[in-house]
Amino acid sequence: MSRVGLRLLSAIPTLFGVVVVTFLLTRVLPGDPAVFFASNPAMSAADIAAVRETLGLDQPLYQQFLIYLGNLAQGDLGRSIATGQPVAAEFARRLPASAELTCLAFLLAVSVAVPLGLAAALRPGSLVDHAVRLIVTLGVSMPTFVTGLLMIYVFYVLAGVVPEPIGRLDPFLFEPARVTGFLTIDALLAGDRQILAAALHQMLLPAATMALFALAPLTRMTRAAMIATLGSEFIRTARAAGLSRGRIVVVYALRNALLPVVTTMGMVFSYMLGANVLVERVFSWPGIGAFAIDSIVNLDYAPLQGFMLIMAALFIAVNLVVDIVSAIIDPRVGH
Amino acid sequence: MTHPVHPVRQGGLRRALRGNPLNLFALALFALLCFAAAFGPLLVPHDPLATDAAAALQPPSARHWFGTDQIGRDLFSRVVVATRLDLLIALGAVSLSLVAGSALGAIIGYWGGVLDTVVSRLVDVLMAFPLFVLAMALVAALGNSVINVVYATAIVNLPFYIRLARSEVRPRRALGYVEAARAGGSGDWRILLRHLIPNIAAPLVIQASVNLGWAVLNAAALSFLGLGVRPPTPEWGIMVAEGARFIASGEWWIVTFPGLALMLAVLAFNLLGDALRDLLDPRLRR
Amino acid sequence: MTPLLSIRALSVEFDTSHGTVHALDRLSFDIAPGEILGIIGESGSGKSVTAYAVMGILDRAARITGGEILFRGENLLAMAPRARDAWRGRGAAMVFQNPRTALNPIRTVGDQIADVVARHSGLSRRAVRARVQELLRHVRIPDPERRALAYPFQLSGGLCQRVGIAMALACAPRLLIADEPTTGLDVTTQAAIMELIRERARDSGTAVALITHDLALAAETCDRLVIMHAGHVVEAAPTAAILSRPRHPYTAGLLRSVPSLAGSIAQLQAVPGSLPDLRRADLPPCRFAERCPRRLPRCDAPGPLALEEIAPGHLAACRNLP
Amino acid sequence: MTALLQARNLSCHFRLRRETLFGRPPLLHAVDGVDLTIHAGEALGLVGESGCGKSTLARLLARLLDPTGGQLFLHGAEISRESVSRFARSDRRRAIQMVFQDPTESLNPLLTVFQSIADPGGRLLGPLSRTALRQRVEEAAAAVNLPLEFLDRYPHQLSGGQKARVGIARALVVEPQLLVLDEPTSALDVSVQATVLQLLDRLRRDRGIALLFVSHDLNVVRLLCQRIAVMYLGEIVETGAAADIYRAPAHPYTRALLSAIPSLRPRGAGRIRLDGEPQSPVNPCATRCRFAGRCFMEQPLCTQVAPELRALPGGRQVRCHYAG
Repeated sequence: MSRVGLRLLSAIPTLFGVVVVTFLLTRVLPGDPAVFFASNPAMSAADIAAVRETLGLDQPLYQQFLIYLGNLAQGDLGRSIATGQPVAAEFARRLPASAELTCLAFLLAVSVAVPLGLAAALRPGSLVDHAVRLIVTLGVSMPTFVTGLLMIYVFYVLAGVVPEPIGRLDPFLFEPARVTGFLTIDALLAGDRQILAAALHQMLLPAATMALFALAPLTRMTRAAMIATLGSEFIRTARAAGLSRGRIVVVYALRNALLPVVTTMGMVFSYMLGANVLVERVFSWPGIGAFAIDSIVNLDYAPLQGFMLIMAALFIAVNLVVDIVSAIIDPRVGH
Repeated sequence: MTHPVHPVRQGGLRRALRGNPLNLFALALFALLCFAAAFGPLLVPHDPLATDAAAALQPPSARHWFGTDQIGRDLFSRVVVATRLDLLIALGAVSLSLVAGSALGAIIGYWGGVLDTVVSRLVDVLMAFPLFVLAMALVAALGNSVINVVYATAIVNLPFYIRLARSEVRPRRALGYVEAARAGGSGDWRILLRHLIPNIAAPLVIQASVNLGWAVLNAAALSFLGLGVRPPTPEWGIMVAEGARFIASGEWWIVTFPGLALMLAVLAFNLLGDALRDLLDPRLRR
Repeated sequence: MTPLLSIRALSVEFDTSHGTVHALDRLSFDIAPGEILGIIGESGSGKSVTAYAVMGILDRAARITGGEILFRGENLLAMAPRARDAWRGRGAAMVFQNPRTALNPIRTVGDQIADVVARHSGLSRRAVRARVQELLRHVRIPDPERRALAYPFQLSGGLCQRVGIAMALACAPRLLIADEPTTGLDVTTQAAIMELIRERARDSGTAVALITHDLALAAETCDRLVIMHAGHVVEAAPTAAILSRPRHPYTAGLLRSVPSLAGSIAQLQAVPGSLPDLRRADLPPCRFAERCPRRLPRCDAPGPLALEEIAPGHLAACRNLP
Repeated sequence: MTALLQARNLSCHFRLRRETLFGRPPLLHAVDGVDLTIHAGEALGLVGESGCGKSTLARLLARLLDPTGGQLFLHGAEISRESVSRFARSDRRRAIQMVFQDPTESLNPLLTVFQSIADPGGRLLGPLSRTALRQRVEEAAAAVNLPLEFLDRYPHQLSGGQKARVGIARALVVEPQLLVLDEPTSALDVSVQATVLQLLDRLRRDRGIALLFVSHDLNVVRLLCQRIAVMYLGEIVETGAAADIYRAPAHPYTRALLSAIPSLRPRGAGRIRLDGEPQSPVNPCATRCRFAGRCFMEQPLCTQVAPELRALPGGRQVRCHYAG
């Protein structure tokens, strides 16, 4: 338990670095936000100065940073210029949409990639192996936004098997009572199967797009790790001791191969957080990625800052989980 | 059986090509890309910027092989001409991060100490951001221009090269030939330049070749979102973004052809990276 | 007496990206029940390949191109895969070099031994656990209750090798193959491990094949020695006979190169040359010919080189014996 | 006879990662208070088990590692003040050269044999014409019986024994007074080992090069060396003439070591079995013999007072309360 604590502590400097980088990045954004905020021709220079003062932009940089830190400690991420709403509230509203999509895509990718990688590793050089290689190579070469658009064309325009790729739910359906913000879970809680089906249906295409992107690294790592483990000396020992093939593959090889796969899962999850931005744009998904894009276009720095912070914090949290899972799998970790 | 120690052996290239037909395909694809980048603008049938309202949104035909876009520009010409820009951005970004990252990583890996701690911490911070998100923010912060896309792509990739170079140099510090060089009167810089960096070149070059594909994708994705390259410059990401508005109404070609070009370019780099890995990394050779 | 294990004209090849390696060429030797046999050779001579072929754990790239391996008269190579699986561990078991990497790093050593016991015995869980304790005590691991719960990385190399021996002996095999079991261990640990193997084999009547490059180690332990060179058996005889009167020029050369036999540094003598490249298509019938001080034209004459009995129990493969 | 190289109270402690947030990082005592003298033209064997610190001591003596304590004198002049990389550029660097354990890892795979051998020559011999350097390299190659056509080859084209000889030639090219050899034959087959041993012996006899031969193999050391130093857990536990130690080892550890080596000759007494696990070299107890817990001669005093090196007749020294 103290190891987990120590690991948590070690994330603090990184987190602080993230805050500094985020702060600096958005402060060098071109264009004076105050000018933008006050982009009313009727406003005078004095009005703009007043806005600057309320935003704290007239202070020296380090003081701005201290103020920023203070606000951050109170959970205040600033106010969006474009919407006029507190950034924290905006994100709280949008985060579940992104999280739900990413989690479904991740589950989809893992449940396809790991068996695929295993199948390839157990028969290297076989037809399955070659097929997997092809999929993997094509997979990493597919630009998410192109795949997404082509999938829309094929499954919505041509085949008509998925709903129109706009938003999380058909506009004629009522959202279930908001509990977690995850439509699927909320629908389940409300006992509304129709909404659940509709939400899943709507999510299918964007989730598949993201999963396709994550498939390649996961499959590749599962295959490589499994082949490496199967070729290691302790597998030879187990074979020489006459253990059955099933036991060798599952208890001896798979558990050992899982370690690098879990690490890759963490990386893939972080990639997916980034890819989210593109997928949300393509599918008009009302998540935090789409919001971030808008704020960049509008030079709206507070939401961008918030977005970067949330992303980095999520990533650090995912890594923490990866480390803990690794320590559970492998007794050597942390020694 | 012991593996061959020396990374590149005679006939290795030929064997790599013969052993895997995909490698030949990748090489051909790469040659095609280079050709399009070098001579594309001279050879294309139409001016990539010329609009023709009468010929807007035409499907592929004998006159317009890839069809036309919403203002009647010839997509084939635009796709071919875009090659140069897309490849240059990727090449520029990757060379920058390869050179700077390897040098920095090798230095901190060799000396360790406070510098190592500081740089490693910074690397941790940079890597805490999802790559694409960081690239987005950097372009936004540095200013919306092509050269800033190159810098942003280079910066987000820097940590990988630093980490790789560092982890390759570290175990080699205690290797016999490094200590022998020290016993033979070589100073630290000479050991680094003559003995360590040449010996860690292979994994770094492999990393770079795989990274090229990613850099092409990254640049296109940024311009897809409206960052970096601006319309009406022919660029694959922008063309996909422009076509996105017409996909729901069935005009598939505007997205498909630039998307395909992008995919083939990335595929070529990824396959070449794999081939290079087979060729240079004796550990993976059977 | 019929031999326990009889290898008859065994040939093994494997493919590499640089050509086919002719690792073993018509290899033949026997192991008698209860005997301790030393298999001696330089690196690349095919000692480990022989062991893997007997155990049936060769790499994918390797293939057996001829010969048979008889275990109590039954050809192992013709055995059904399932029967072969069940034979491993009970018919023959193996101890490997690098004891640390030869054990599963993320499974406790007690569980690893228990896996083997459970696989071949059908005992209850409680009985398996008791048997594991018994085995750990048997190989003189101090504090076995606690050590059974340890992971390999928490044990010293010597203790790991004791675990490896406990695993191999778990089902009282008829034959124990020990492949360089003490390489990388300290001399004092090496002595203890060798003593353990010797003792346990004598106790249970298990035959031992000790694979090693260390002639002194083998001579001290083994009843009989088989000398291998480049995939051939060049000489096989009782230890005393080999030491007092080596007949094959390679054996003689090997004896002259061992430091512990030499009185002074001047008496040391290296075997000239090195192993031939086993990927060559034109390997001579005698693979030692190119290093041999006694080479004659007839040594290069075509036709296989025979391993002949030149004295009772003393075999050698040479066309120009002294 | 003046000492060629003399170590006085030489120590090397490595700082390990701290286990708690505010605790002091644990210290690994790799080499602890070693006094050792190497005379010109002699071969000294340094023997011990893996992990006893003999490789670290070899690197300290070869000035490839900075000691954390103690001094090192070359012909009476202290050389342990300046850092390793400074010393590398000084004119005394060429006096001590080193040959490494793994012949493959000790050669840069991207350099030809000629380049590898020429490298120290070009650095340490002052300005040298190309032909002069070439001549030096060829002489060094000849000294290790390396045919000249090998000079243009790459390491992967050589056998293990040939690589080992290249490593020795590289050390010889600057005409050192002391060669430090860290298990130079442990990666070689026995049949090849003999050549290397004889080559080293010839270099010592013909050129008067002193050898510090690090090995775990007492049989090899006995043949090559006139004097032996036995190391255990960072300390020298016994030194003396090779013949004496081999005939009648004094320290219980040396006795166990000698009795454990397999030998083709008939053995007099039975084998000494060492029970118990060795102590940890991390933060060792200062008031306790480091061999205690494994020793068959152990007395209560051994866990109360750590023994010092003391002299025995015949120039021998032993670190034991009860030996001799």
